[in-house]
Amino acid sequence: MDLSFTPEEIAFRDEVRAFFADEYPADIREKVNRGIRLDKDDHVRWQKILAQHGYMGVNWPVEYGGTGWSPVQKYLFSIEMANANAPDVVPFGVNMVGPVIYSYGNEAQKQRFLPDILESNVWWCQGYSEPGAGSDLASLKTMAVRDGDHYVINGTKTWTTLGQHAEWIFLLARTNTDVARRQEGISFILADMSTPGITVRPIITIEGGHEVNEVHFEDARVPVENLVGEEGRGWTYGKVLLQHERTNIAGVARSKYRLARLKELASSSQHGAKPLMEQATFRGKLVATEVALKALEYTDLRTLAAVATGKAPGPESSILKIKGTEMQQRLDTLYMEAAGYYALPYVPDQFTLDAADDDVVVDSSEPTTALRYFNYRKASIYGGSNEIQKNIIAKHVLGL
Amino acid sequence: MDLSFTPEEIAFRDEVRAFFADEYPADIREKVNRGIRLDKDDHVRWQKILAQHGYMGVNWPVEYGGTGWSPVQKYLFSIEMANANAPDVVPFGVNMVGPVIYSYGNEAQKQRFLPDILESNVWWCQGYSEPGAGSDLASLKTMAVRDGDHYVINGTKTWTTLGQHAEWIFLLARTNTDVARRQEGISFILADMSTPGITVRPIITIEGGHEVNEVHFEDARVPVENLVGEEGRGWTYGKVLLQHERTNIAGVARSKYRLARLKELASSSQHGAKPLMEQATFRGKLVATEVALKALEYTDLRTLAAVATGKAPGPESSILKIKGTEMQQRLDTLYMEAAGYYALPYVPDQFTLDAADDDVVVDSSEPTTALRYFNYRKASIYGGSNEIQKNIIAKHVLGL
Amino acid sequence: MDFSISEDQSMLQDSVARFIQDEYDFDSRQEAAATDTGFSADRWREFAELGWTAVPFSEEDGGLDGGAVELMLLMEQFGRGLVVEPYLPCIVLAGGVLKRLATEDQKATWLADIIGGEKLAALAYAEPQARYDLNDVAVTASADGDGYVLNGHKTVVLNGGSADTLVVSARTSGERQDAEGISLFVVDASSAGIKRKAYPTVDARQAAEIHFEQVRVGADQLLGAAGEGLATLKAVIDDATIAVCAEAVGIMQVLNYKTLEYSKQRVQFGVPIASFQALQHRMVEMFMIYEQTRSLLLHAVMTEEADAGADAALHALKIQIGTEGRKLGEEAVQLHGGMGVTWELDVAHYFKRLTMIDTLFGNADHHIEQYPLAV
Amino acid sequence: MDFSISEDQSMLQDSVARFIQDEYDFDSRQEAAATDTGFSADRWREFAELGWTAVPFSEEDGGLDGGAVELMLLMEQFGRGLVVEPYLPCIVLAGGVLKRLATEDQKATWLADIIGGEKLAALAYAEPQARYDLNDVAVTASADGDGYVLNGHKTVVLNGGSADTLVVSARTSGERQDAEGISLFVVDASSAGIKRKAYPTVDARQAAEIHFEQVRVGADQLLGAAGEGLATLKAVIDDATIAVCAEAVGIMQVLNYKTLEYSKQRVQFGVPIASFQALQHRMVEMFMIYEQTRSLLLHAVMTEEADAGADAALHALKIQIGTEGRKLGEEAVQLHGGMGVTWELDVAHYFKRLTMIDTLFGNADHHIEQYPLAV
Repeated sequence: MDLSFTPEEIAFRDEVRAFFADEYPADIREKVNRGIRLDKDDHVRWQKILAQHGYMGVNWPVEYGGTGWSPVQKYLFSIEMANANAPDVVPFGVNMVGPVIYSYGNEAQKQRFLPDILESNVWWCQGYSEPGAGSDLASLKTMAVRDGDHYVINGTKTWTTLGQHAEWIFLLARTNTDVARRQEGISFILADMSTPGITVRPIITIEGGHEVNEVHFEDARVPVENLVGEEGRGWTYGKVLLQHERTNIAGVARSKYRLARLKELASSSQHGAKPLMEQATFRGKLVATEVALKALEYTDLRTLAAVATGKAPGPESSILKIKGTEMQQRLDTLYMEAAGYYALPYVPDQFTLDAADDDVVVDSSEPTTALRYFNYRKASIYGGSNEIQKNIIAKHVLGL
Repeated sequence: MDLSFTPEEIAFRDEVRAFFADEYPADIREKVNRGIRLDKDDHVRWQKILAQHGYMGVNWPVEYGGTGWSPVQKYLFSIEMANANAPDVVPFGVNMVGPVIYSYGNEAQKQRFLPDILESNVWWCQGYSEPGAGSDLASLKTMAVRDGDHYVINGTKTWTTLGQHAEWIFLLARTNTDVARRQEGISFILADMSTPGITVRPIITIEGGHEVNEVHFEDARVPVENLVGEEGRGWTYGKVLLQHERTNIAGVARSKYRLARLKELASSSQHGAKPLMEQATFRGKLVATEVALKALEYTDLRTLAAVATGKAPGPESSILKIKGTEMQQRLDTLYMEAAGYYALPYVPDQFTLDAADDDVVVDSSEPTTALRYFNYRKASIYGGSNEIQKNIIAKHVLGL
Repeated sequence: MDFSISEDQSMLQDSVARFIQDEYDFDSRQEAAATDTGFSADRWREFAELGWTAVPFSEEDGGLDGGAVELMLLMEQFGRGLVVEPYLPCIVLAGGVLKRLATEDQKATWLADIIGGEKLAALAYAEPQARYDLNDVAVTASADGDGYVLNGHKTVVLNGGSADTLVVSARTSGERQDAEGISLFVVDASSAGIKRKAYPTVDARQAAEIHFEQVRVGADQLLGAAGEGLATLKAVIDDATIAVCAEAVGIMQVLNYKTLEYSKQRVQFGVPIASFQALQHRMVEMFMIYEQTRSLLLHAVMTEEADAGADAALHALKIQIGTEGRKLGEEAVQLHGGMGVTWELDVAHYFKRLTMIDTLFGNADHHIEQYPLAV
Repeated sequence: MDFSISEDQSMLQDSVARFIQDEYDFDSRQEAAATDTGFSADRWREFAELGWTAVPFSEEDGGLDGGAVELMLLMEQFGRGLVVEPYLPCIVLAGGVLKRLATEDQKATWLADIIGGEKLAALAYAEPQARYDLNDVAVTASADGDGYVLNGHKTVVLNGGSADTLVVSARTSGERQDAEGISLFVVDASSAGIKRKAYPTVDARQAAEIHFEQVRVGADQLLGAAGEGLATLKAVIDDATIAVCAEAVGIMQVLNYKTLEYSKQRVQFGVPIASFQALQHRMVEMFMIYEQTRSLLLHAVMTEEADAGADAALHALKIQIGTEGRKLGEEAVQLHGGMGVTWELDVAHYFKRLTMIDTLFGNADHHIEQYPLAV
């Protein structure tokens, strides 16, 4: 057992650290620091910089342009990225549909789609969930009916994150209803968002933001060549994709960064008679949170180590989803408590980089505290709710 | 809405307070204060004093010798009793079988049994649970087969508290197996413990004490006249009894007394650099506990008030069982934390009143802290486990 | 020991409950909240006509002589309706100071219109550096001739933008955190030197930053004795604490009800999610939290009414709202799944208000630190 | 970053695990615990023969050069077997002081027999007034000729009754709570003036109250430099903390396993209780607690091995055991129902030991207060 990193790993970390110091654009950094929502161009510009340095396909095999990094390298990269407060890569292309295409797609699909994904030339979105289906993914109703060399798609997908920006969508649709199990007869299909019959309707979330959407398909005709793999095997591919979605699901690096920043805030806070850090109740919660985060970090590292020795991350990784999102929400709550009544003002107008000084009505160091708290209640719901994760552990790990 | 008590209620409280000050025997008080287990004679002597003053049949109707007190009087009595640290009445006679007998027994049974119960001339025990049945009471297997003017009883009862002292037992036994529902065909029978075929085997509990027992019936012949009410209706009577068992289930008075004593202990503790009361983590838990206890107290009082206006305490009283036992266990835990390493010594020899000074190896103010903590893990299990109580609330209150 | 309410109290409760149920639907609430002022002036007039704005004032002042019980009954229903009209800032906070300290003349000038619903008011007491310490006052009121001059910055003033009348705490003597030397003034919000920036809050109310720059007030605008305002401020904040806690209890009841109903109709894996035992037990926990919280509310109200040293009772109640209440809200959202985090669903808005109530008048941490643990 | 163990470490782990599984059955454990000394002398000899008593000592001292990893592997298995033999007090505590401070001569006199299993030892450091403050030492060692005289009371000395050799902390200078002035001595337990009252503990170990009355010790019984014992004491208690936490993790694993198995065979209302979703989710919580705790254990051991300032890591681990570990134990008992609170069932005894580990070397509260929250 050994806590230390190899000299090669340390060299890698230094290289990555230098990259973030030098290449992460100041204007984007400023937006992220101030809780201003990034627009599409910000994301694309930043991802193209990552791609130029070969930092995009973190989980991809080298043959498709991936980094080929070890788990430790990925971990170190995530820490440096969090410490730079750089935005996460939008996952739908590179972390979701990409792996499905290089694993199950045909040669033509690989050549057509993969380079544009790595280079962020095409914005992808996800068509998985359906209204009313919730965590019961297999209940999906969207139909793709073969008509000559097209599928005619009808149905509605929901919770489609950043779908308003997307040029392409990958979706699960039912191509066969005459099946023994609901998981059968589902296919994995790629669709150009400009296809007639595809429309996007915004869903406004609890905090007032537009991040997710409903995507409607009304007789949308998609070429059969956009089917990935075999017809009817979409459920299997989708599960693989879900595993990739869970990459870095623990969010340890971000949470470490946020905890450190919270401690700074609590130490320097001008509110009240003494800094929050010296108030026993808050301090006790900080300690408990730091202990839980250390436990999560080492559970994550143990999983990484198991992956490094060739063991696939089993259903145990559901722990990382549960504890990772609990940690995010715990931090959100502590930020709320630190903000006190400064969590109250709702001043979206000041969330633009070029807002006049006069728009900044409340000079709070964490102006989006409450918005984040409310928005991230979703963390324990999406990606398979934490209840579903517990069912998975109960069944597949504990044998109940 | 009014927080205050009437002058009559205050006069009553003063009278009760004087009673405990004057009549509660010093030697028993000393035992209780030092956590020494009371023997049978202690209980009987104390209960006879209560009976002399008319304080025994707290829940009984006046016509059978009960107090006829209002809910507020019962509440005040319980507070004074707790503040005197006087032992609870052993419930099996007066709180359990007594109400069943005066509600469903015949005249002969009333005359034969009730006076001895009120005067503590006969020690009763309970034959309800069976090995392996747990919270599933209706699965009981003990048989009472009619043979002339006797029932021949075979089976085993368990968790029979203080059964080692008992002269009589009340039990549920199956008198008919040819029934549609498992709850049918069960009868409520009284048996003299000296009946041939009845044997008692001790069960030692987690902390090493002998409080509960298994009671075996092997062809034990009990006269038919000992059947209470109608044959086959025992389940109904048993449910009534369980409701009486739940009288004062919240245990608010005891918990208030224990919390006050814990605060004294934490304020005066000689351990460490400063009293425990001034240590932030412990102090925070004390505050949270006091808040929860206040909530429990007022929930209990609201239930009392509803009873006073003629509303039967519904399944909502399951809250009192759950929160009451959680509170007891929470206090047990805080006492453990206050004791620190002084919770470790296991010195049963010093738990006798006449122990030589030399036997008292550790001079702790709470020598039985750990024993109580371990023993009272049972509180959330017995009397219908807290899980069963939640099922009851879910079904009967929330309509789930 | 009596938990029942009087016939008059029962009538008040029924009238508010009926109004909320029949007329205060969620859609029009959302419409009102989306306006510039964040509430409906028509509704406010109705509140006044129904006598609700008069509830906590004495009969001599033209009020209905309501106490903590009436305030609780009213606010519990306002919680159930998620009412956005500024009852708390106008009636409980600003009105609470005026009814305690104003002279007959001052009442005639400043309070009567508030009770009548013609004018709106706000209490400007919080300051950027003060967090929840009422004694931490940096805004100054310097003696100037026979009046005073106010200078400084009040922050997150509830209803500060719409208010016609401001009640302001300011220091006439002493150091920033001294208990002595805090005075209360009443001023016209349109006075020269007052700069206001109003904004909505995340729970669909409104607040404002208010800057005082050489604002002249007359001696007749001083409320009560100079330098002795803290006790009154504390008493008013205590009332307001009961008010928002009662509102929170009303919200909790709605969240429980809606969660139960949702769980019965929401089907997953072929069955209503209400049939999953793990969720059942969690809804039981929510129910128990609600009942325990309501008990603490009644306890605090009864203690306040009995004038029996309500500090511990109020702390306990506010701690409960900020800890267990928050948990209840989070569970309600979690059990609603994805729908629970959409703007469209009322549950999200109940949850937001419940959560933000913790930030008002001292959050749970603050009250834990203040809790008197006398043996 | 390497979580794997070496081949030697793996062999040690296997040998202990095999012994525990094949030979250390619960019934004979209970028998040993019920004897006067509270453990089996035969077993202890076996431990020595198998080399386990030599693990944490250097090769020069006749040991096996084991570090924190080896200690963890050993104690985790001892936890799984609920081993009552006095490895912690004798080897980790008393041995831990001797290996650090004893001279070659002192080691020959006092340590060799301990490593060989011929003699038993204990560390007498806790005092009635001290709670968990290691610097709080009232027992005195007054200079007397070329030696010292010990006076005072040591409390809850683990294995204090059976020990042949006592390592004692005593104050040679300074005030009761001073960090300086604490010295460590090694004495024969049968020395004149030592009065011991041994008793069992609630978790089936043994401890003693030890009174020192004018106990004369020679200068050659002073360990290390006079007055500078606190750092060593702290280092030893750190080792012991890792040891009991590893033991706790072993216990937690067993409790989880037994609870799962019980839930699968225990039938209520016609079905195994394992099928109740509410209980499933609780067992998932228990599993997650175990995994999280094991992660903190590995973290603490690796930090200790890397000599990388292990304070925060140790505090975190002990906090976790005392809070989440306690919860896991309570849940294990609750899910076993009535059986869980009987003496007959091993689960009760695992639970007791797990719970009492919180009281050793600072409970969770203590470590929360001590936790370094540097930004």
